[in-house]
Amino acid sequence: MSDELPVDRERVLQHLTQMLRIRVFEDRCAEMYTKGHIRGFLHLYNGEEAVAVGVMQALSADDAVVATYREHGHALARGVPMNALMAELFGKVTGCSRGRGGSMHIFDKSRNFFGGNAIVAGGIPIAVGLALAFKMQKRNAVSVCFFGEGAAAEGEFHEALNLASLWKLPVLFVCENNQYAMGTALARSEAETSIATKATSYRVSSQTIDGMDVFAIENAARDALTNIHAGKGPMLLEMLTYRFRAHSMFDAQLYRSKTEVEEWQKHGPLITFTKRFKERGLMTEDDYQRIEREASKEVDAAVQFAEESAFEPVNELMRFAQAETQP
Amino acid sequence: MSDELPVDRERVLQHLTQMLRIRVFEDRCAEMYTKGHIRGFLHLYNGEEAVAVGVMQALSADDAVVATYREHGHALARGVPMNALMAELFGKVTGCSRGRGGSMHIFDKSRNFFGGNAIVAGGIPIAVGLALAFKMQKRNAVSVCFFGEGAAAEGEFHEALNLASLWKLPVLFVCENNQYAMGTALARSEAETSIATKATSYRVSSQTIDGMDVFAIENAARDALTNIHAGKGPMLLEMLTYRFRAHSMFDAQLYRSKTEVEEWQKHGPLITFTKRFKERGLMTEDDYQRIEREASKEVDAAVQFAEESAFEPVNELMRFAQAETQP
Amino acid sequence: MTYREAIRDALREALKSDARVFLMGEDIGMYGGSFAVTKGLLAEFGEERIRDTPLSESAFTGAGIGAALAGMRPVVEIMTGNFSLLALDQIVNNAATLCHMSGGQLPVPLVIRLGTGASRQLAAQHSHSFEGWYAHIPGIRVLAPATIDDARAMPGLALKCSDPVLIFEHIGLYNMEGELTSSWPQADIEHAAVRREGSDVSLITYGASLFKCLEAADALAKAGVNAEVIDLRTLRPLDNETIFASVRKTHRAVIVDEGWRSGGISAEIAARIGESCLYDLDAPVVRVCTREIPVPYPRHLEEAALPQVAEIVASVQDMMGKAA
Amino acid sequence: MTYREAIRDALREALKSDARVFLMGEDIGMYGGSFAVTKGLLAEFGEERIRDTPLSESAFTGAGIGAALAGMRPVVEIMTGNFSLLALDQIVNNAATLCHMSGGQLPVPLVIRLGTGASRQLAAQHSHSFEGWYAHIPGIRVLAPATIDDARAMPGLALKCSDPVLIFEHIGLYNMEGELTSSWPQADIEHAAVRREGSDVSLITYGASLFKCLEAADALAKAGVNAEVIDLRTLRPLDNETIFASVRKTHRAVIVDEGWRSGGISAEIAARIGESCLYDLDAPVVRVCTREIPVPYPRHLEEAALPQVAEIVASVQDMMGKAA
Ligand SMILES: Cc1ncc(C[n+]2csc(CCOP(=O)(O)OP(=O)(O)O)c2C)c(N)n1
Ligand SMILES: Cc1ncc(C[n+]2csc(CCOP(=O)(O)OP(=O)(O)O)c2C)c(N)n1
Ligand SMILES: [Mg+2]
Ligand SMILES: [Mg+2]
Repeated sequence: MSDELPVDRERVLQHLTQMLRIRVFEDRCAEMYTKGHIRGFLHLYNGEEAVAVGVMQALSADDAVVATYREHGHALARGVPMNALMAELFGKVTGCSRGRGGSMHIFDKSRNFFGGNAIVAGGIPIAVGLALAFKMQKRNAVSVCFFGEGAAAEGEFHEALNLASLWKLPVLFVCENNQYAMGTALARSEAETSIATKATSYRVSSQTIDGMDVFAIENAARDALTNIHAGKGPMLLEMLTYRFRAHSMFDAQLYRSKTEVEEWQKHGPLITFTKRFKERGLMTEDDYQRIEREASKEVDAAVQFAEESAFEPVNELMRFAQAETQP
Repeated sequence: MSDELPVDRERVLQHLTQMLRIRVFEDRCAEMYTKGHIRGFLHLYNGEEAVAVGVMQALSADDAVVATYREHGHALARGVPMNALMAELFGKVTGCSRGRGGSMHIFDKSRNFFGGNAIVAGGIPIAVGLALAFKMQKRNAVSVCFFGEGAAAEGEFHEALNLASLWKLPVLFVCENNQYAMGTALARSEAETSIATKATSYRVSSQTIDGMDVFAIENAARDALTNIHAGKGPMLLEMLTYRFRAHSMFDAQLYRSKTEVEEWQKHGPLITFTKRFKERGLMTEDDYQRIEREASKEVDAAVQFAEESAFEPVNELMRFAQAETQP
Repeated sequence: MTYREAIRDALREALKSDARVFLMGEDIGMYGGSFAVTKGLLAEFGEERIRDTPLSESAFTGAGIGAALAGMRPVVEIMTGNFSLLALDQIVNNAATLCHMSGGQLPVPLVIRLGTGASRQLAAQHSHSFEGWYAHIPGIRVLAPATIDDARAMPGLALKCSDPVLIFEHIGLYNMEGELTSSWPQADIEHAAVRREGSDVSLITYGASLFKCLEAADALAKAGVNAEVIDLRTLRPLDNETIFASVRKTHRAVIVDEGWRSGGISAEIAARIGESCLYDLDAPVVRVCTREIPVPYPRHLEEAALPQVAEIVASVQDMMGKAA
Repeated sequence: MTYREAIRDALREALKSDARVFLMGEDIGMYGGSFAVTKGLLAEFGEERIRDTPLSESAFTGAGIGAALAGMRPVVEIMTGNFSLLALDQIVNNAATLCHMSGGQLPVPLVIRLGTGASRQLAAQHSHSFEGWYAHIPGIRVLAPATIDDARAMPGLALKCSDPVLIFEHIGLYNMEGELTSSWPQADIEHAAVRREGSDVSLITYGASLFKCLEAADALAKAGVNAEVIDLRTLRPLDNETIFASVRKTHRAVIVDEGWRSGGISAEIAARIGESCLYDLDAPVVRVCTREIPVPYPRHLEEAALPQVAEIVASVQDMMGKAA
């Protein structure tokens, strides 16, 4: 635990800000979906904010991030501008992928944010390849790969973890175990329900973390990164968390009870955080209100930016069908 | 160990016969390859005979077998007639797949022998599906799936083992760990080199067995089948064995030393078996000679049969492009 | 009845009438199906026959092959065509080869249902139309129901077949409402259907594009051009006779396909027309296909990428102008 | 020099001249490559740059994509086309889409080398020709070297490209001996090559079938028919101009492809000729392709399944007889 930073007021407000930005952003996305500004599949991150925020706090700008179709939170925590993100969801040319990707395909090369992948587990081998390059280039960077517990059933998870471990590559695997893959509870899809345990098949060291506790997550990520930087090979962190909203906007949630959802919500990352740090005197209700207001304003501005932005001209449809630059 | 049968002279000779038939058959295949009667890829089973023989002894006719491209031994031990097998390698219409499959694609539906699969790990999901059918049909049958240790790196291994365990299907997974996948030593392809350990990721119980000891193999298989029949779900047996010959007929074996091969050969399934049971007075050198002669004669006959058989007429090339019968 | 309900009814009938039939796929049970096709079937038939699977496309498709070999009649659902690429080894290397290479011993009566196509802004990893691509593979059959009748009939017909059958259901059609006609029980999977008779040009299509072609034909009729519209229904094997008969009558063909143009099913149809009807043609065959890019997310670009009615109409008009 | 050596030399040169280049694949190092292409490179360049991988086609192909995104120039070897189906998700859903769907941010300069084709009696899971099938996918390039020059030039040219490039090496050509001509450094991956000039018919082909076509052209010459032979070299994008120019000159086209006919690259070529050269044709385009079955093991059936010289000659003669 040598890498833990002290928990002071500054860091408490910083983490709260990051989590609240995501929460408010996601809620607004749902609204924008209902209004028809956002279309396609929309997967929200409510309830899981602590994971992206905690992990990103531990990274440096050189590290690479690979995420899934449920990646708005990761993009925001990584520093992708909210305007570009919202514009992307609106399908506007000012979006971070020129509006071509939408919610499931957020890319920002300048921030080493490599998506946004809508094939479950499809990003894991890519993250391994980024790490391979970093190692060969003797860069001191790590590749961080987020995926759901459902992805652990895919063959690509298995192949990629073995490869990363065999070659001792600098990858931090972060499994966001939110208990469900769409409507399938973990116990209905995995004979062994501990993803951390599966890591032993690849001699990847692993840890199970309370995915609602942002500082625990940050500390675990810092420790893991220290080991990875020391050349000990990849590591897997399993974050126990919960998705508060539906899987996507088409989901009647027949597979879980309201009570279950409410029970988890009581232990949500924002509620527990606020309670704890108010008690410890590191933040006040006023702080919360102010930060939430600021987040709201930022989201307002992002919506306005997205609304006012132009669509990519149709005559650019075929652009980037091939790369425009030579390697 | 309640399922062990007594080791008596009858069973000693029976196992010896099965193993020798395979050994002699494989050696003759190499010869026939050199002569140009067999073409394509030819993967021989020398050194691993105890695995197929031991496991098959434990099976009943209703059980299904799925193997790999290195499956002559399995076919013989399963009771596929040697004539049909050799004819298949010669590409003759009297072959068990009408000559269409060759060495890597031995099929005999009447014996529930489902191949012969030349995609590494490709047969594993099929074996799981056979077991699923058996379970749904409430048949008391088991599906037995052979694959190499190299196959354990493939995603299909991972997905299939989880599925079998999750649904508690009657599958016996038999990993033939002969230390190499083509030229790749296990430690150069797996971060965790115990395949048995990997089974824990799927809550599949597993055991590591001396793959040179045919009775140990048979006993382990019998025990496993008892558990599987009792509805305890699939099981994995890892057989530690060694391939005495090259991977296929195109292999200079640059990846291993002669000494290593010779060391393993000293502990080969036939040598150790003969030594042990001669010592225990259950067989004699005469027995060995006689059985080997008989095997040779059987192989002679099979070669003759194959040579004399006709090729499938070219005008039947398109037959079975679609199934001829309705389901 | 919707297209979705028609498929569900067909599955229900198969489950009721044949104990060997079962369904397997991701979220087909508790969730009700990612496109709600299988909704309610879990309650009706139970977990043994409506099997939610883990996210393991290759394993459960392969398991479908194995179960089929052992006498069951599995219906595997793969949510969308893009995900089926994860199971392609099982489909192409095993399902499609086993019957022929075993010398006829091992037919694989497996049915795979897949969502296909764009129109819902699902972007580059959920919108592609691979049915024409699959139609390249010997040993499988490829169906593409466009109408309520075909949605109702095809699952049952596929289950009557001993070969692996892939049914591509266009995700833009699931909500389509319509009446089941009395002739649906006579549907087959051997023949294409002439959905509109005409004499001036043959619009050859399938799936959701059928409705764009019918709309284009209406528009063309107003301009005095009488278009025949062919719904291929089955992409492998193709029904040459219906295609050729139409082209021999109209002397002009426009193929409309939501797949990409190069090497798509549109190419095969054009090639066959060229081989068999060259001297019947009054103009080169025209193909209206999806632009050769991953389908983008925003509505305006998705629409621009896909074949549209205006483009079909313009192609025909252009062609009529050029008539020999 | 053999075709195999030509590729090896190209790889060696790339490894020497560009520190970003590395090789990755099953048994390319210690074993020396399943078809011995990479033999000796491990000793020369070491384990860091000649990487033996586990049997994990999807993961190491995906890792190639990731490494390419981070500035490396990976050359991934997949032993044969059939196995590449296990990596198809990575190739089609990721490598082929990332550049376009990221709005140009993420080109994927990845080279994938694959063995392809029949001729060595490897049967139904090792013999198929998927290069034409891959050519359907936007976002990738597909190369098929047939000559020593192209084998020598194409890996380097592929590495100069920012798009994913698949190089299909015909396993029947690896042992082919020949001289490297002085013009190999001028090779490009934009153009098809006229390998033999002729005036009566265009034989359009690529890969190992090139040599069958040249042999057929020799036989035809003796019978007084002057065949032009086009080696496509690149299957995506196709070089329309060279094809059309030839057909406009000869007025007849025979496409010879070791892939299956329906929906193969042969269909695309025929369709394009029909679209652009309809009025130049004196006869319908003919396709000589592999029979639509999994390629069987025994020599006589493998031969019967594949395009052969006699069939090419007969097709041309038949066509000349029917000439308009
Ligand atoms: C290969 C593939 N199969 C299926 C899907 C459809 N799908 C999208 S998200 C999802 C659930 C994934 O669950 P998990 O990995 O736990 O992530 P979560 O959504 O819970 O964050 C499924 C089945 C897909 N996108 N890709
Ligand atoms: C998917 C796939 N990749 C690669 C190959 C080529 N190949 C054939 S056998 C083999 C080695 C397999 O090793 P293992 O599973 O240990 O079985 P063994 O040959 O040792 O019995 C390889 C790489 C293949 N047939 N299929
Ligand atoms: Mg989940
Ligand atoms: Mg092995």
